[in-house]
Amino acid sequence: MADMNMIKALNSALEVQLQKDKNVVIFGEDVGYFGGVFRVTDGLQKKFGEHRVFDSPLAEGGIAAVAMGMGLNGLRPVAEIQFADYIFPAYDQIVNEIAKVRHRSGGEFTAPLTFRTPAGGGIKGGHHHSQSPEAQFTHTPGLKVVYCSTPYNAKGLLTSAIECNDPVIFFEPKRCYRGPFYGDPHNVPTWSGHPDAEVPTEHYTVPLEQARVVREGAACTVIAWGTMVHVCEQAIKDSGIDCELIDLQTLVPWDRDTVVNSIEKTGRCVIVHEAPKTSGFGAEMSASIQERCFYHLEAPITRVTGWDTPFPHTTEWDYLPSTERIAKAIKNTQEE
Amino acid sequence: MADMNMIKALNSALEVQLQKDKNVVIFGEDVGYFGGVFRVTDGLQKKFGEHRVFDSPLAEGGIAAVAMGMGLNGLRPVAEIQFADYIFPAYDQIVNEIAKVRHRSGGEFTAPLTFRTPAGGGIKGGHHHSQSPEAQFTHTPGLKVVYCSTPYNAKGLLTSAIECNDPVIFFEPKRCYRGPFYGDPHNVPTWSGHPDAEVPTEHYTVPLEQARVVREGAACTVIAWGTMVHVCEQAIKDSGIDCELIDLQTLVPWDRDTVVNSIEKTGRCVIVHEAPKTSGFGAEMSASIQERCFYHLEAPITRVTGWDTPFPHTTEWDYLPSTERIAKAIKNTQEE
Amino acid sequence: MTDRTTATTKPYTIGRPPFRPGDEADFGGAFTEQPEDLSRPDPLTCSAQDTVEHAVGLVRVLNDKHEAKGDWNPELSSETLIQGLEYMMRLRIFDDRMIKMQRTGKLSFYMRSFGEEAIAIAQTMALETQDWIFPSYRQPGAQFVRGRDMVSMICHCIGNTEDNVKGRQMPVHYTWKEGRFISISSPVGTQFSQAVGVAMASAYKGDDEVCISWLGDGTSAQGDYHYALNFASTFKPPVILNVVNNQWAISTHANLATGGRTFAERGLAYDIPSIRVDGNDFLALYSVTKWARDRAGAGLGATHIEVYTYRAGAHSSSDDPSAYRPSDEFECWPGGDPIERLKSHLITAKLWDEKRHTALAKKIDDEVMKSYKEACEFGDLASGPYPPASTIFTEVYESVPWHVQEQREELGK
Amino acid sequence: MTDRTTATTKPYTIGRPPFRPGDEADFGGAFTEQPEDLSRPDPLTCSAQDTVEHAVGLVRVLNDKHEAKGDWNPELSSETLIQGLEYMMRLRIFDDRMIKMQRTGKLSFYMRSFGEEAIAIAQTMALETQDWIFPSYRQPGAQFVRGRDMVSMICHCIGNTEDNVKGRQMPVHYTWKEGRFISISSPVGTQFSQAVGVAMASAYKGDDEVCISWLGDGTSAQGDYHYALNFASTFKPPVILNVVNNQWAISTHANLATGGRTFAERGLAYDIPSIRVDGNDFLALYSVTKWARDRAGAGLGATHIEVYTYRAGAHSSSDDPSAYRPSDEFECWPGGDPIERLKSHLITAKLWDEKRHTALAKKIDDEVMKSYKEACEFGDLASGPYPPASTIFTEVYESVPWHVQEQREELGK
Ligand SMILES: Cc1ncc(C[n+]2csc(CCOP(=O)(O)OP(=O)(O)O)c2C)c(N)n1
Ligand SMILES: Cc1ncc(C[n+]2csc(CCOP(=O)(O)OP(=O)(O)O)c2C)c(N)n1
Ligand SMILES: [Mg+2]
Ligand SMILES: [Mg+2]
Repeated sequence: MADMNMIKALNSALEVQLQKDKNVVIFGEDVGYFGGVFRVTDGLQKKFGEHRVFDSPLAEGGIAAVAMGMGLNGLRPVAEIQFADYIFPAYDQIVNEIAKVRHRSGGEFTAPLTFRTPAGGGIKGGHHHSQSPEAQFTHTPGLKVVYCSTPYNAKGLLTSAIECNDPVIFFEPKRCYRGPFYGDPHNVPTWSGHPDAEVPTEHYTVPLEQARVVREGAACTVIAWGTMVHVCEQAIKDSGIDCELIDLQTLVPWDRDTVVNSIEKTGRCVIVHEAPKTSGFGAEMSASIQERCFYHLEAPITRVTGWDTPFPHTTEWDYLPSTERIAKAIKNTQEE
Repeated sequence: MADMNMIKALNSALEVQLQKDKNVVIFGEDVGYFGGVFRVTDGLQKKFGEHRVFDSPLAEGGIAAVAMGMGLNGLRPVAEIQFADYIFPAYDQIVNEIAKVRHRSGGEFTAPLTFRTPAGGGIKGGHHHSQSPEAQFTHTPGLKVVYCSTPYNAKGLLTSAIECNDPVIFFEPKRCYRGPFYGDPHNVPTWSGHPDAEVPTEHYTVPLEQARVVREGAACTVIAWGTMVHVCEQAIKDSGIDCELIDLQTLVPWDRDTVVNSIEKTGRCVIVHEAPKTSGFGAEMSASIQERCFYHLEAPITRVTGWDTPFPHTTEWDYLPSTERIAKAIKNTQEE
Repeated sequence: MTDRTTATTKPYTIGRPPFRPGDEADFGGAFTEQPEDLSRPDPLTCSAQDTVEHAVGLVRVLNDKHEAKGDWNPELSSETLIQGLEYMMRLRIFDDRMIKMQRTGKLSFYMRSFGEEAIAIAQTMALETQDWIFPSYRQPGAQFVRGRDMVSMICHCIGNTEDNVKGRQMPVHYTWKEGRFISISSPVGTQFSQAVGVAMASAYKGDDEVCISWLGDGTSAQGDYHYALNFASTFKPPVILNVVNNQWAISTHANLATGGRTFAERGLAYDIPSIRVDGNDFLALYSVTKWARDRAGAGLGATHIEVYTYRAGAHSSSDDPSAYRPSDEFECWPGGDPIERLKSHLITAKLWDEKRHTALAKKIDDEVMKSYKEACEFGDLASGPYPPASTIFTEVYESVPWHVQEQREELGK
Repeated sequence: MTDRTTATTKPYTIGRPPFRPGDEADFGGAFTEQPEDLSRPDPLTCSAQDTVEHAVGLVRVLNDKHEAKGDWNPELSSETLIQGLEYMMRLRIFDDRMIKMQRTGKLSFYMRSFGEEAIAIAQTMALETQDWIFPSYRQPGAQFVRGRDMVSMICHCIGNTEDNVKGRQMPVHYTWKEGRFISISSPVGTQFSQAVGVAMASAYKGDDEVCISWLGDGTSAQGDYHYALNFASTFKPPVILNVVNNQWAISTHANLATGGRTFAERGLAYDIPSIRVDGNDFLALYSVTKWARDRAGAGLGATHIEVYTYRAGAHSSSDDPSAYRPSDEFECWPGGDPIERLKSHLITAKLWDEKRHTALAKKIDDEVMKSYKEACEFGDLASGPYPPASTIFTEVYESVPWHVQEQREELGK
């Protein structure tokens, strides 16, 4: 057990996998010698050699295609996309090829691979270093979609993702790499001392398809993932309302039982994500919950999300769901 | 006024635009000399010349980029993506570039362009000639998303799309090019004689952001777009229930007032689309309606959609929402 | 070499084909390139720069008198040659049968390899059995070389209960793991860059495996083409990357796919030895591919090959080329017919005769017919039975997740 | 030419940089290429094949004695040369000021053009004012040439109320329509293929306009690079496509971006005349660009240029290159400093002296400081004021749709 920030935890997950399975290879832009622009692969090339951890040319479409080819031929590649905003040149390979190859080949060929990618806002990244494009992958059958939020679940989920025989798109909330974010940009805690920063150095998993109940509560269910989990924690405190907070962790397939049981208990639900509202994954959660829990709902399911605009630079705190907006939405569910 | 199938109607819209605005240019794979694999641009190169209607190399990413560049420099390109399944190599250019350029440049540069693309199933196209990827564009602010369903609205909506100063992704239900589809593959009517095949030869528009009430009803609101509009029409007949059928036509921005008024009247809603359920545009509609009409809802909003699997070949009639599944969903809303 | 003389040039160029319907298709007679023109460099020492002439010229072995000549003559045994002829004839007869059946509705769609039969067949014969085949839709012929049962191929095409891809993909989208024939996908070009990953994995594992892939002249405009060449350029894995220049991409001519002289030449600037080969010359194809295999197997990385041929038939069963090119263009094109050319070579060399040819054709035709009938016993597209609807839900993931299971139950089939 | 000798080769190649931290950076002295080596072909008759030597060689004008020599000498007036020097000095001083301010939090981020100042400046000076500039993040210098007010540039970088892109993009993502300087976007390479469309539109409208664009050595691996060259190859619009080979893409060396000899060479197979130019030689850059402009303006289509230079500074304010390359590599690299080289040339030609240089530097520094202070009056990132939050919702579409309006009201700002 060690005190790790999310970067160290992810690095530890990769190291354990490299040790455990010789078919694991890691590549991406700047991940080799340099260890990644966010340092997630730091030291791994030195430890495991140039052919297991290496830099790739600057072409996300090529990275995805090569990863698929490696997967078809028995490897288990873990490719980094430097920012989630830059995953789109690989979108065709991911949604038309990687996602469908098991099915289209009658199960004869599969591509067990993981794309890791830092996502989300809060680092003054503007339009193209802040997006959180998880919803754009949840619509494609064949892909699993994971979004970690703490050092502990980062390592456990990444381990499950790499060991999974399906392709996984793994989002890392870059705002939380070095510390949780509670919605206040002027208060920048590190992970040090946080209970979720206690991370085993050895192998362990956090299963995919399993949500995490961050706190139990009876008055309202709040569902979030990534950075927003921490913002919601704070917002719940601020609201003074007895909320149940669910960190979804895996978006596809999401944890039906945990979510449905919670809503049946609370009768109220607020869903929070950074991405634009329209067709964000909050829409799917809202629609699904409504279909399954209609007769338990005491108030409209509310979404608190990024706006339907590009992600801004200077005004990003007005874009990201704030504790105020979330607390207000929680309170509104109680008034009905 | 003439009797036109959807192909002719689209062709007529393009012809009128080419005549009206010398900044309109049309290009894409096989659209020039040959007139398009679905014949939508038939005859236009001959009439307007090789530099206004031309073939492009086989690269959707290049087509999108070049269209954007033309748009930046004052043209109004209308590019064809041969099948909607093949729009993904252009996804980065569309969602990261075209969608954001007006905003990112403080309004100094814009890309007024239209991508036309045949979408949807029912032609035994399997995984990659059947997809209906509208939802994957609705999540990106800056894009307008349109889905026509009849010759009349095809021409009117395409005209609006081309004249619009925002980029528009324009989906054409290829199953309905030559006739409406009522869910029975053994019954293949043409458009001939259909009231919506009465199309003015001259210029007219069907405004974006305006849904079409296909039939009025009081018991349940059925919302659909593209081919599913016709399947729903049949399903409603079969169900014997007094449904209001709304053809959404424009998905972003959708027609709030028409939808909300209808739900407030009926208290029940079924949403139908071909694309997979998870994170389909039905999720957004359901979530939005629930948020706006919670206290009017008498039964859960139901989605009848394609399954969360790749689109199949031989078994496509088990994949596409059938009249039976839709009628059953409608009936279920009445039982609550 | 491409002929851009017919392009319009104002205000920008639009590449045109040399001939349109109504034109007389005149290619100026036979190829000027002859088998003796080009040397065969040592595969183990050859650099990209050593192949400049090969990238702009045309490697041929069969001359216009049907003799095998020059440095590139692979000196194949008569058994191998006759075997190659047999595979090509089989593919053509198979294709013809399928297209007939498509017209009756037993298949939804079909794509022939007509005129291009030599390509996948000669090239696969030049490889080792452990090598990976990563085809586009116009290389199904490789399966014959690897011994795939025709019944199984037909079952796929007619989408019946024995289709190994379970009716999920359109006809011709074969998958055959046993033959190391990787699943065909409709989006063009994607396999090309994936093939580089397959080859990197082989190298990584230390296996003596090479991966071969193909894409079309039209498709070479895709980003995946550049990814493939560039990753192959930097990592140098054992891969053979072929551009099949059959001069047409549906209705558009190769003059629209590039403004350059040849496709092969593109590889040079990536430091990949690059060769342009007569795609209707079985011997030249075999020889060049073997050369590339030798390089790859020795750890020297990729070879880029332009296979110069002509798409003799329609693009697919949905296409009618008379709308955009002269119907007799194929006959006027100097490259000839790959089957006729190998047959003539064998006859010239006194290894074959018309009688044996006719008998072989008959035998194959019977086998195809028999396989077809056998396949139809498991159903066909027109009348079923089909793979059960439950196959929609399986193998989307390794195991069926709850939401897909719920949907399967909703369908109730 | 790239040096691949340091690449590992088993089981596949991994391209390495020539030197890593701790190594002695030894490039073997001065460039071997000299100004007299390469002729200047007639731009109006030159074919791609006529530029083979130019694509693998290096066009230089300034020799090691700071004299302007050879066919490519553009024979510029002293006013033009001093003007160019002034722009370059301005850019460097501006960059230095901004990086200082970034460290104090007045900007969130910054990217310098350090060592590459000649590129956008010389190239833009060689164009006509109606030509379109479609830059990546390392060509902001073009704005000086077109006369953009520094206050306006700084307002963008510090994201204040006068930022013409309204705080929406990160610093250095300039937009300036008046100067025909098209909006910079972060995803690398996308502008390259778009530039071809801009040029096609100019040609379509019959306007005498050329579009110039740039991307980096690393970025040349993107699909957009291939789209740009290939669409330029087939349509031949008036476009100038530059690969800025500054040898580094963040931490990876150009040896990983290509296995080929030069980037310029890539253009040849697209039938695009291609030239490799000394990117720290103001005169050579000017000359080659003017040549390309002449071709484009005459309707002869694209020119592909590799600008060979060195990224002297960190990739960005977030980067520390000492982690991956010797800190003194820049000084050892034979290309020198573009400002020093032009200055030395002017001094050698007796058109300039140290005193005037120092005075000019001081003058510019004062102007930059003054502009900076003036800009800060409209706010800065550290302390605001910022563009109002309402700017989040405007210009997403031409007019604000109802759902965006609802959200704006929800935010209530
Ligand atoms: C990404 C993508 N875009 C478009 C298509 C439609 N399409 C199928 S084949 C084809 C032409 C391919 O031409 P070429 O690459 O020359 O191959 P050939 O058919 O001649 O063998 C097109 C446009 C597709 N399948 N995939
Ligand atoms: C599509 C995309 N992928 C990744 C990045 C992150 N990134 C920004 S600059 C850069 C390196 C670019 O190197 P090069 O093209 O050589 O340009 P240079 O910085 O040297 O001018 C990378 C990887 C990006 N901005 N866009
Ligand atoms: Mg072709
Ligand atoms: Mg660089």
